[in-house]
Amino acid sequence: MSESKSAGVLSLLKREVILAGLRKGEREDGRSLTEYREIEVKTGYVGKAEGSALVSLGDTKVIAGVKVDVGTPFPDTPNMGVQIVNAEFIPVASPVFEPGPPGEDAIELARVIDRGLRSAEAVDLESLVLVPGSKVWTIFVDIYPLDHYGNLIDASGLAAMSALLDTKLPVATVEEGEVRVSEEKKPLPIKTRVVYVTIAKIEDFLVVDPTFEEELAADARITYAVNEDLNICGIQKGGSGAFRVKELLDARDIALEVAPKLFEKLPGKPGA
Amino acid sequence: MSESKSAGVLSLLKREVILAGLRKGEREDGRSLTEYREIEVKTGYVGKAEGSALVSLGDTKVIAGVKVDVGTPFPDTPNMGVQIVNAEFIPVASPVFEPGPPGEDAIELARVIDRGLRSAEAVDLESLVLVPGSKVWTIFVDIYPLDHYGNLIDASGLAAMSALLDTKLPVATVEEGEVRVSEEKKPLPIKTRVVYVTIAKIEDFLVVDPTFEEELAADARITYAVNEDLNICGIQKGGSGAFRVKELLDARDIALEVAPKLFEKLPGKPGA
Amino acid sequence: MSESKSAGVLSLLKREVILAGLRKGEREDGRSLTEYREIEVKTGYVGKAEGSALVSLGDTKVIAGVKVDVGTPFPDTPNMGVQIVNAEFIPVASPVFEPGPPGEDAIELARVIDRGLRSAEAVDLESLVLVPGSKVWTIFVDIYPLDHYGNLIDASGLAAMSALLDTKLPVATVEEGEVRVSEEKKPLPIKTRVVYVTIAKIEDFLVVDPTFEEELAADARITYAVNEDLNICGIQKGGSGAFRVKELLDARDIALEVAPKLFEKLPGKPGA
Amino acid sequence: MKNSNIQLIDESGKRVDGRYPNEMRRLRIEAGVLKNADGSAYIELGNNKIIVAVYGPHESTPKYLAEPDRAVIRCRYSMAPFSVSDRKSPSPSRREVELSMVIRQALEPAVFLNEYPRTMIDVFIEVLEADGGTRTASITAAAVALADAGIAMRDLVSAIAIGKVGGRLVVDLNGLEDQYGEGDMPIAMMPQLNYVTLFQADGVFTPQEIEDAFRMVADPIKKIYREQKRALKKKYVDVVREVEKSE
Amino acid sequence: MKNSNIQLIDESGKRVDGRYPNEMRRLRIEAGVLKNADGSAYIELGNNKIIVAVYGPHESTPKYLAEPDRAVIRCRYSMAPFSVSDRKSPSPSRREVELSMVIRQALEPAVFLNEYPRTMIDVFIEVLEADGGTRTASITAAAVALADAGIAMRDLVSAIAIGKVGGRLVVDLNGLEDQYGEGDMPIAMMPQLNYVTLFQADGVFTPQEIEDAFRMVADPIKKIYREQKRALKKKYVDVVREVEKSE
Amino acid sequence: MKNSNIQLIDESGKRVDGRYPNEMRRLRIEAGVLKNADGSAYIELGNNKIIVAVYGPHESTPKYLAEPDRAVIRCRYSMAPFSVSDRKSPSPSRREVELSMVIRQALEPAVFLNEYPRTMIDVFIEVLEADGGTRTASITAAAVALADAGIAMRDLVSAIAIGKVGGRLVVDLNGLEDQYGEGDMPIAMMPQLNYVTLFQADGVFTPQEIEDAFRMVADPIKKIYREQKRALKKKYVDVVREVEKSE
Repeated sequence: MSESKSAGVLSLLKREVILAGLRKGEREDGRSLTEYREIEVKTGYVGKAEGSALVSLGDTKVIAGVKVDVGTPFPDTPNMGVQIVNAEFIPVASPVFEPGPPGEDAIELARVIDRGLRSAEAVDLESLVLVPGSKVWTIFVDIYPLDHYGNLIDASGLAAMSALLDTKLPVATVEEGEVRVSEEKKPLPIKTRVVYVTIAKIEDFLVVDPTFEEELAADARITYAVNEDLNICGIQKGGSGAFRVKELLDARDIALEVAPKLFEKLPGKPGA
Repeated sequence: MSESKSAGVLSLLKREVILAGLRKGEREDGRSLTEYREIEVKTGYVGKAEGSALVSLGDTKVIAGVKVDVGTPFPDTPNMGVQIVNAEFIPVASPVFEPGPPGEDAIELARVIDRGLRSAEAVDLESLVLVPGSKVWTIFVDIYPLDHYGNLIDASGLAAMSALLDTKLPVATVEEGEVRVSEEKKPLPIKTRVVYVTIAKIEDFLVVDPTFEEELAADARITYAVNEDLNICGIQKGGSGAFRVKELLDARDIALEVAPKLFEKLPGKPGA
Repeated sequence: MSESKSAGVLSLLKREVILAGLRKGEREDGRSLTEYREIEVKTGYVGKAEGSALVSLGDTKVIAGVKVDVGTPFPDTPNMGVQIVNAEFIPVASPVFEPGPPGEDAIELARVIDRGLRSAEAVDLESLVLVPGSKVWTIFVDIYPLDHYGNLIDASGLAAMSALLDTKLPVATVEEGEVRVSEEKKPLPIKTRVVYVTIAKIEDFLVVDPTFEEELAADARITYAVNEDLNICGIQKGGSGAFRVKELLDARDIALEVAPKLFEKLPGKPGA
Repeated sequence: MKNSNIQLIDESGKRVDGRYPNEMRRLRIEAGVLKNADGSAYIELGNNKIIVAVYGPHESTPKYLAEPDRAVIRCRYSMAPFSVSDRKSPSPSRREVELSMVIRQALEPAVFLNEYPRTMIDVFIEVLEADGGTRTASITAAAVALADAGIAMRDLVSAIAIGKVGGRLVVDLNGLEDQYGEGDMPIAMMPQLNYVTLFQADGVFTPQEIEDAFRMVADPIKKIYREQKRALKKKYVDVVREVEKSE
Repeated sequence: MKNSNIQLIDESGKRVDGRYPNEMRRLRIEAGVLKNADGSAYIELGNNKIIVAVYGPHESTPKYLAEPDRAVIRCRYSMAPFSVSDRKSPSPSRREVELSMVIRQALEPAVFLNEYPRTMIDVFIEVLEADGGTRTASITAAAVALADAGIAMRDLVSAIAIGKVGGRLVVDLNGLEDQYGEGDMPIAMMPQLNYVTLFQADGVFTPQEIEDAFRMVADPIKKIYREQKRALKKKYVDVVREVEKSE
Repeated sequence: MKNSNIQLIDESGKRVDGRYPNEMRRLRIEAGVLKNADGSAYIELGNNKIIVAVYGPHESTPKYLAEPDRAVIRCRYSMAPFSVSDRKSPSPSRREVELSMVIRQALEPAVFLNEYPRTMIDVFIEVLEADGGTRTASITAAAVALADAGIAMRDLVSAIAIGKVGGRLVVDLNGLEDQYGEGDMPIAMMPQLNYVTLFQADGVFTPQEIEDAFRMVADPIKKIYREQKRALKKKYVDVVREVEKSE
């Protein structure tokens, strides 16, 4: 069950203020329309996790942690490891988050991040097989927003990708079908890195990295996941508004333009 | 937790209209008191299902689908296959159905259908063992009302029975305890067919195959499941009213009288 | 999520009556401040359970039943049996209990009982291993209050401990890794017995074995679990009030003083 | 119903626990066994041990369930995990959900619901030990608990199962007979008004057997009714007078 | 998207089911198929079989969801357990939760929500058989069901997927192509107003392919729109007139 | 508590991480770390990393929880899946449910609840990394977050565990000591008013050890209190003045 979201959260006046700025090419925090807020990525934040990253995107803060475990593959992909992305909108992060199991927004976020990683084949899942058909590594990526000031998708993408790049996988050996996990660790094999660029549409303006208030003022949003070849490895339109085709293509151009700046903020690939 | 159902759904006036008709031996749609609405059974409706049937009972529509899987037997019946009947009252079918997990009405429906089939030994569960005690066929029967215009039990019974009669089971071979499922299929073994006859009590009148409005007007209902020997293989009284013993015996006679007409609508037994 | 409990359940007047009594060293039911209500323990109450006990503590009634099953050990304790304590606050027992899965109070109760038993090593879990690392006995202790008139912890502790002392474990043999459970039974091995002493703080008074109304009047409560050596094997402060250190030490003294009277009510250890 | 080689009736016509076909198990009912509940009853039928608490009539919670012209009955049938051979999970099974409903529907005809508009009456049933026939024993005890709560009733409700073992009808299946017998037909009746309020069956019965079952159940229903009244009388002479007045 | 050795396009440029790259599967839409629902539609796209019921506008349940100035759309996308190869559990999967949302968001721009303040419009979608492209087929059918319910709309919504198999773009992936192809890009449009209301993609696409996809989807969207209108016309000439007036 | 052969105190009386028995781990508290929350705090105690957000006092949601004469505190203690060695499921465990309650009860005595009738104060705790002693560290941080939110308090609450390893009492068990030690006794106090607001124990303690524990905890509680005040002072000189005034 999905219900229309409540309107009236943002006052009409506030929306007018935002629009007045955009008409002059200005945003409330002084950024240009295609500019990200300041980005900070701190990996290795959680000692108990196999990989972790705390990301700030302006005042938005997201932590992602990676845990690994020996599990069974999905029946339809017996020769691939398992990647599970989960997001919890814990009430710490915002007065609009209620405690409880993930709602549609948290589920969408996790699925968008998951699909981008999966489409790009970021994690080399084929290298994560221990006993073909029965034992593989399961890679859990848990995304926890800590402070929600807008654009959770891109911040979560940076956090998830950074945490994966930070991940050390135990060396496992297989003897007669039994898996032995040693103390020794090596980096999780990553084939490509992925970033997510989200652009909000506010009337006729396309705005990169929207703040929380810009999100409330927006008619819709579009996210492009971009891999290191600067190809598109995921798309998600969000919100109850509509786009013209030209707007979607303009947004695509913007995404490809800003993606390299995001890649700069990510850790390098292991072995690279 | 089970709570008394809301009264006031049917206006008193409407109930009076129905009763006035019954006193003259007439029903709103012109049927006699022991007459079914028009029945249509369409098997093989869903290509992905091992068996399926779409049933119309007047304006009431129910679809049933059968899926099969290799599973483990119940501990107390190691030498029998597993039959699971489930019903979901999806909100598509009626404004009185709310989305969510099955409520008591859907659970009762599924259990009544299940017990009738099980008591009659309709599905030859003993022939569904692959490795005694550890591997058996599990037969899932999922019942989905699509349009609820009364008498879901009988319509669901026709749909479930027809879907089972339509079911093709893959041929499985066992080698050293491992089950191999081939592409080849053969009919699911059925020992007897079962039909369900539901009779509503409205004041002193017994009415076969009640419409939705007749159900609302009814004090109680009684369902007899009948097998091909015209024995009773299941009984369920429903509703918050009470029956006299004579009424229950009269209802039994009516059930036995109309059951053969329902059997005519069902597909034949495989191999018969 | 845990929310402050509703105040105003007990009238201020009633609280004043209780306090007036305490100031005179009197309780409503005539007991001294360190006196328990009458205790009755009836073991072997439920024939289908491996062990059971029905306990009355004045008007408070609790039943506990023990079921056993062959299961797998917890990964971090491969050479120990599994002990699971569960409590359900069924609505039979009190108008303040709502149907549904256990709330925080039932969970706290179960965990307090569990920890006391576990800390004291009451059940000899190490003797419950069938196949080291893979097959052990699982001991389920289910606690069901039937009439809640205060001090469920101590009554539940008596019921759980008595049910464990009443438990007969089937004799199991292991052949080639397969467990065979015979009809023969022997007592569950118990290393020590445990009792729980709960003391309510009502203003400056410490009151043993509070009634339901005394609980409502109390600022806080403290429970000491005591083993047969008269050492403390568990502590739990409850309620939204606070204690002075001296009060906690006084309560400890009271607990040690009354514990022997509780042990007298318990069945003896098997073989003792 | 699983047919099997287990012989449930011996040559002398006796059942596995030594009873004759038309013989009920030992029945014991006690009223007013709980202090918190407004009404309560405890029943033992053979090895079955069941406790029933009635709360109400009270304000409806949640409020939207309230009916302007009558009481709403809320019913919960639940089995304790230790009541059966293999531990039962405490969360409600589909069977418990169905039984909560049919038990409610078996009780409703006996209660003067219109006497208590806008209220709720809770019937909470906990099976402490189960050995075949818990739904009918629950109904029998719940009727006593309702009367014990002082709720106005048209009649009590008395219930017992007719079963089919070794090809013949018998009264009051025990657990073993239920598991290995050919059929189970629980029946609840308002014994004075002579109405059937619960009627179910599993297994295969000939049309004639339906009639025979109703004939067979009459005597045990009377016995149960007497025991219900005895239990009520024992503690609440006044309440019983009310019930008898309505007979 | 799992690359594999399965050849999804043959030498002659034909796909596994014999279609050309720009060829849709057989499409059939029927309006007004349910009696209870205020509006309904049934769609077959290849092997996909989906039924959609619309209830409303009606009073909001629960009430706190109501908006003072417009209708709230509630949308539920659900797959029947038997609609897929391996039985699907009836409880909502994360995929179904997400799709319920994106389908709602694909429909909202087309509905004059402000015409129905304080009300709720329910869109219930049940997939009876799935074979790739259920979300777009659901949107196409839901738009018809909304119109069938007489709800005022700016435009219909017509939807179909562009996919990538064997390195090239194709229209309307079937289940096999979806499973083994390189990419899937579902698109929903308001065909007369020329707005995109759903746009997603899995798999890897070059920047140029995004543009090519929009060019490629134009023709199938028109075809779908014609079929939607035909279905509505067939039963409700009046409703269609309304829709056309707004074009 | 599982006894084992692991030696938790060496010959020189030092613990596995080199600490002396009465030595706390490195403690760091920061106030006002979140922008959305009305008050917040971050704590590191050894390897524990915990963040606490306070929202409120605000209107009670749901409304029926509101109390006419005081604020209701809602408390949620939660561990992130990656905070522990084996991934923890995100759904609340029984342990988390209990800890949410005892932490709430440890904070309530310190808050002037009657100052905020009909409101709700939310205390949301997220453990980002756990290494023994998260409940006491959570209380310590939550008290700072409440003060940071400007909520009127009688006193702060400072908390730490006394444990038993190698047969002797020690301060502030780490994860390894918690797992293999003989006992754990978390204590929370209002340090200026000298009241105990949380008191629990696992493991076996002699009666005398209970007294010894309270003596041993006094000094660390003072240290924690100083660090709490330092953190508050650092960002909110005004708030700290209020707290000190009440001392």
